[in-house]
Amino acid sequence: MMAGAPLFLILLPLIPAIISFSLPERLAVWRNAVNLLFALVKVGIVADLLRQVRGGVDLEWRYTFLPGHDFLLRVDTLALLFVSLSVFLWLITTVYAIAYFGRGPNLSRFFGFFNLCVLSATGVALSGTAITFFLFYELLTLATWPLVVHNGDEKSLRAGRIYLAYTLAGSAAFLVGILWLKTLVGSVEFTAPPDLSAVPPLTLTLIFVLCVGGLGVKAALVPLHAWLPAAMAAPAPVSALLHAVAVVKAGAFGIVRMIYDVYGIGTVAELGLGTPLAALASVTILYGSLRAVMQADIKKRLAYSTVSQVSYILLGASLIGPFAVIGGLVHLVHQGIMKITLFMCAGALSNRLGIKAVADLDGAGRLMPVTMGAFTIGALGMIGVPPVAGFISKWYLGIGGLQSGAPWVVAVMAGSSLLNAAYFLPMLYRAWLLPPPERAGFRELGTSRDRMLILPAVVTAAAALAAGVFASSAVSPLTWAKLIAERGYLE
Amino acid sequence: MTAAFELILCLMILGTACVALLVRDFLAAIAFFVVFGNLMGLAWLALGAVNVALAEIAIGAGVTGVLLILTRGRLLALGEQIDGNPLGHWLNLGAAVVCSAFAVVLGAAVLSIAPDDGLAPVIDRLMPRIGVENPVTGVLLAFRAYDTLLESFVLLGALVAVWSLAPADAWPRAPAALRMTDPAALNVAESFGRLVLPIALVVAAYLVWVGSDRPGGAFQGGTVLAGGFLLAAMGGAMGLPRSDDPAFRWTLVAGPLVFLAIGLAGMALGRFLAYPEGMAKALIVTIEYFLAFSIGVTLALLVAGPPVRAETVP
Amino acid sequence: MSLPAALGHLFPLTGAALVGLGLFGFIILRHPLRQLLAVNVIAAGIFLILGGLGRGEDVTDPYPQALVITGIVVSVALTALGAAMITRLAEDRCAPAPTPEPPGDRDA
Amino acid sequence: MSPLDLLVAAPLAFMVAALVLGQGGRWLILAAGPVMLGLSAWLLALPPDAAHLVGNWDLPLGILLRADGVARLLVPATCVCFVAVALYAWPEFSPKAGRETARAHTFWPMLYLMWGGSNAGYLTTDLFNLYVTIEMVSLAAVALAAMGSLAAGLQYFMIALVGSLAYLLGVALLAGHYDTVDATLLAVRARPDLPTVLALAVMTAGLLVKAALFPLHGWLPPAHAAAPAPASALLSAIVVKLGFVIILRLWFEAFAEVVRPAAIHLLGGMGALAVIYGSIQAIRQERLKPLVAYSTVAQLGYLFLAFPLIWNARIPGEPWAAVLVHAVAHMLAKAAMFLAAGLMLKAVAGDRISDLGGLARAMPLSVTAFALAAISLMGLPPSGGFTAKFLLLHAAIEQGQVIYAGVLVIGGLLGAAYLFRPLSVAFGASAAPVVRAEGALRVAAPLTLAALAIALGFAGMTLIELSSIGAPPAIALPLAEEPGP
Amino acid sequence: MTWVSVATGLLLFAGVFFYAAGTVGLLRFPDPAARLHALTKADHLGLAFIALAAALEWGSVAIAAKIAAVWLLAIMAAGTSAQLMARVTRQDHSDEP
Repeated sequence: MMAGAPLFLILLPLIPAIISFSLPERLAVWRNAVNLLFALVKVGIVADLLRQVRGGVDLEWRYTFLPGHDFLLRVDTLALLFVSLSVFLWLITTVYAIAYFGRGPNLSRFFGFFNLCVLSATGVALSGTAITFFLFYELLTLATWPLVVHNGDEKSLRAGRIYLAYTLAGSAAFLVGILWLKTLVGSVEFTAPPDLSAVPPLTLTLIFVLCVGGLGVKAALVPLHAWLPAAMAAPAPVSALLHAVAVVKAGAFGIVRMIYDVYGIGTVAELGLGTPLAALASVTILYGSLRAVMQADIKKRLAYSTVSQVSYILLGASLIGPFAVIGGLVHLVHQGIMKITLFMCAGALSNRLGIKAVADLDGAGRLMPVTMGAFTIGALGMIGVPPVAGFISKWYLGIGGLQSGAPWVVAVMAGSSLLNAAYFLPMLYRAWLLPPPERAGFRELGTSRDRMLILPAVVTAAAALAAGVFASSAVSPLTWAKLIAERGYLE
Repeated sequence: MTAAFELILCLMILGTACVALLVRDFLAAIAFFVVFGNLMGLAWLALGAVNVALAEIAIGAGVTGVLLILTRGRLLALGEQIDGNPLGHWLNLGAAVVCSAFAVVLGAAVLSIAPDDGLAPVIDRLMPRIGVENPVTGVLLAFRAYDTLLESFVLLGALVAVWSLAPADAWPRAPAALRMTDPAALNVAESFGRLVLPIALVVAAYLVWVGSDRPGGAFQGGTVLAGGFLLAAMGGAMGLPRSDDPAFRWTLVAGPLVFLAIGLAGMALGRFLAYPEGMAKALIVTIEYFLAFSIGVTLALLVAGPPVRAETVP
Repeated sequence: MSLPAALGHLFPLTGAALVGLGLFGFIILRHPLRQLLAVNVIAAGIFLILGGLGRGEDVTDPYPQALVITGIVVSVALTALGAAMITRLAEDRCAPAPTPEPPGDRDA
Repeated sequence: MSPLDLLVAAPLAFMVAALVLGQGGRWLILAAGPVMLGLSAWLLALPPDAAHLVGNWDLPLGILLRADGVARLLVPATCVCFVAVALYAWPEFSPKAGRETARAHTFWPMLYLMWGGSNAGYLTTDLFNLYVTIEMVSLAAVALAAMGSLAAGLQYFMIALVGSLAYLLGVALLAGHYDTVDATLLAVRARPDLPTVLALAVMTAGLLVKAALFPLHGWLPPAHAAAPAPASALLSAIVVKLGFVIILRLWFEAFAEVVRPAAIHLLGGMGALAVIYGSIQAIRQERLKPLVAYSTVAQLGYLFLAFPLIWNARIPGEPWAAVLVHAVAHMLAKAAMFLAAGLMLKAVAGDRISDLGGLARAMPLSVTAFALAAISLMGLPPSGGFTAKFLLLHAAIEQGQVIYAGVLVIGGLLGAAYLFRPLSVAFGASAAPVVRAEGALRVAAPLTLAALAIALGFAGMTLIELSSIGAPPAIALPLAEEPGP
Repeated sequence: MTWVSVATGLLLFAGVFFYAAGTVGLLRFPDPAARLHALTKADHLGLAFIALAAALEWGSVAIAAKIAAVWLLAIMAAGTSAQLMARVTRQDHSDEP
């Protein structure tokens, strides 16, 4: 494959985006076909890239867009981890969105922006410099905003406002941080970590705070997380996207890049920035879980659960030790697969049965057993029950904590797992063990099921299970995370 | 003697300007403004700038004066209050202080600049190349013909801008008639207008013709023409044209168009607005005649104002 | 024409004073037509500075003279536009147009 | 033959033609568009040192025209704007029921006068010639503004008149002092004495009024908000830029040796205040067009905020390019925004932002044009606006100018705050209002302009190279190493 | 001192005298018609003397012809405007009750 491959990969969704924008609503079939086709093509390309990069191929595309500022795309192992996750889940979400919306209004627009999101997320993953990263990161905000306000009601418009206020302010802080760093050291390329020795530690710390603070908005670090629960006003496929794939992951991914590829673990350790960040991540983990317990709305509960779970990645990254790194990176994938399962199930429940609140879940398992089955796998994974994928992440994180001399991490893990259980188990209990309410026609709603709405959740649930069961196989996320750690950070 | 005269002249200029600005009755203000303009003309004469003196008296005092009087009349007919003594408010004291301070600084800056004849030697050296004798005409129509070209379009544009103010249902009628309403007065004015228009034409043609060698030129000639047109219109000896009259539109654009065309022709031979050797004077005079005619019509129409709905507006 | 040195600046200084005077008038006068008159006084002052500074021992520099003539013509053109606007505004104020042309945004 | 003359002569010829043709004048754009775009392309293709004297009359007497980077960036952008606005304005300024109207007739000559005037302004180095071009542009601008509101037009007229005279006063002092008003000669001759400083001060003040820099902006919002959409587009995109460009040339070329840091920071500070004040005012607006108009006040602030950043820069070429790119991007984006706003407001009943509900569905192309323009104005990537603000922010951080950097960042966020408001409403209300068809041809104008504003974001290097052509010596040029002849 | 300069001086003196007389009349006479009467008559004569003086001073026939033309135009214009003013003032007075 040529050096332009990363660019091609990023720009590919532009074609379905333009087609979607220009097709009138009545040609929905064509639009859906085009979207599925391109999602599949992208999966194929990424699969091929995975093979090549594992074989040691290094792909790079560089273009000087302003003096001294290169637009650099690079396919490395970490990038591919994020790219594979997003293209896989993208395919799934496309299928799900098609089934979820049916023939609703404004779908041409929806799928258009949907594809722009893929474009930006892939760009975020493949960025080779912090400034390129910023470009796609900002583009991601712009592309997701129309999705957040998709419903057009007062609630979603408000969510859109909050979303913009947080994310734009965050990226502005990030931009100031990286530009500051760039003026000091001349380069913010990920491949060649700059020499920071000449910069005063205080300045470095300040820049780190700006950057991580800016990225932490999208990663929903407490106290910058408020936009995420508000964004629940968006339709379920969008929530799935925000929570599992694009937005929060972009933030977390960016922080990982900052720690490992811009500052380098040595500098982060020297400056003593790892521990505060780990502490902040831990606070977020516990706070998110606590808030989740208090939510009566299913999607809100899942949203706070995301706040909590994404910080596992940051916890892993900030602990600076081989096991912790692997745990954090692998959770990037695991959390995505599990959380998207949960959101797709929640969407199906509300779509079919009108269930929105936890209290309405009574007997849902009997009405929609497959959906609830997938939900259950996702929930158990979140709690960390073996052999679902979440267990692997938590295991590695716990070990990593001990290894890095931070045994309190284990306590955080345990506490968080308990809280996870506290908010997921009652849901499972109601769904499986309580009888459904005797409302006229309620049962029939559940039986008139659309396979395409449920299939994606089943697939991701299966993937979550497989990622746990076959964690040691050659194609598992864990193996890839180990490869990243070996190649990049553990020499 | 000369110095005393100039000193008195300057004091009178300042005095008339003061009155024109501050007097209560606006008609008196206009009268003093016209006197001010004429004194300015004398100042230009004292400076030896006869070309400017002509332009100042014709345009600055003449056309502007007519314009102000006409506008005042129209506004009074509409019930506007223009008179009034602006002085007496305490804020004005602040304005006075600020403006005096500014004038003092400006005066100091002016004092630190030595008056000299600047580019006169340069211009003298270049004059033989264009064949005309009046250096001001040389600057206007050759050395800085580009300025003058653009300026002729400013004048044209001003008229179009005035037209754009026409009420929707007035287009494409003529501007409000300038004819006097009192029949007896009209009688007097008409005979004067009939007499003056041909004289104005002759004088304008003369001014343009001598302008290449002695003081005069397109702007001065055009203004005299405009004055003739206005007087004729006031006397009813001449109607004002409708704005969609094609012949009239051509008279408006003729001057700028010929200027532009000659400029572009020069480009074909070498450079935009460059005159071929030996033809400079002929081309300059050609441009000036067309320009003077268009300026005359344009200025007269500028004074007349935008098209109006009916004939009854004062 | 030889002048006492102190009087060499007479006309430009008068111009400067006229600028100040006109500015004062512009600030304190309320009616736009009177402001327009004040603007003409300022312009006359500027022209006097421009021309007066070109006064040499024997001749006055034709270069500023030409600039002044250009300036005078531009100034009368603008004064005419201003006067027309003031008149039209007064007309609209005392008798709104019977069939006003609809604002540009609405027609088509 | 040279585009330097033709870029001025051609619009003037079209003005004459439009005036004579009357109601047929609107057809001229079909000829003027290709001609002017062709001339712009020719301008871009000229050798870097392209300049000539009008009529071959030498300085200090004659007038020099030249194709420097400023002209090469702004003239083509101006031409694109004019063509788009003219095509958009076509149905609006056409005869009504077969009858010629004052507006339908006078709009077209005014458009060409403004076109010729602004091109002339960008190409000349002569300060008095600039005075005439300023008047050409102002005259047309006043007429266009008065088409919306006579009162606002008159206010604008008075302000513009005093501004012009202030400028002329400066020119008079310089002409008396240096016997030339050519910027390139003044760059060599100017000394920091009282007349020069005073001249620079009054000229700048006069031009600032025309460029509507806070706190001299008062006339702008009413005039720009009330005018018909095409007129607003021209006023906000084209007219205010000329004043800015002249100030830029005065400060960094003609009087680079006279200017002192305190003055530069005064200008920069006013720019910073303009950004904040204009944005806050825009946020407070309830109606769409005043919002866009106040956005102009804010965006113009950036142009002046850049002055101290250019002044202090290690590589002045970068902020210099940034400010020019910002001018071009704002030109395209703001014209697009006013045109799109015109279409949107025509479709709905009122003129308030809250009336726009559901328009994203009813007229997606117009809203897209508005949104793309908004992206550039907010300075979000990828867009010309982003390129400009990115370079400025980089310069500000590099120089440790915390306040300017902060204003750049906060200005961008405030920009998002006011520009996403109408967009948000347009995306809201799932029930789309019934509107007439958008008229694909008319939508094409704002859409093209907005797309160009976005496309500028991909041409950063080209723009920087262009901007460095013939840049004044004060703007050192380490980044544009011309390949040897 | 030639006879020309003597004549010029005398003519100028006469011109100024008539102007002064006209102005005194303008200021002192009671009603508009009388004022106009004083102004026009006296000023025409004053202008004539001064024009003559100028022509004499120049000593050129062509210039003298031009000056004569100017004088003619001036008195025509002044006469017309005086007429108009007289009519306007009469009208104003006839409006009074």
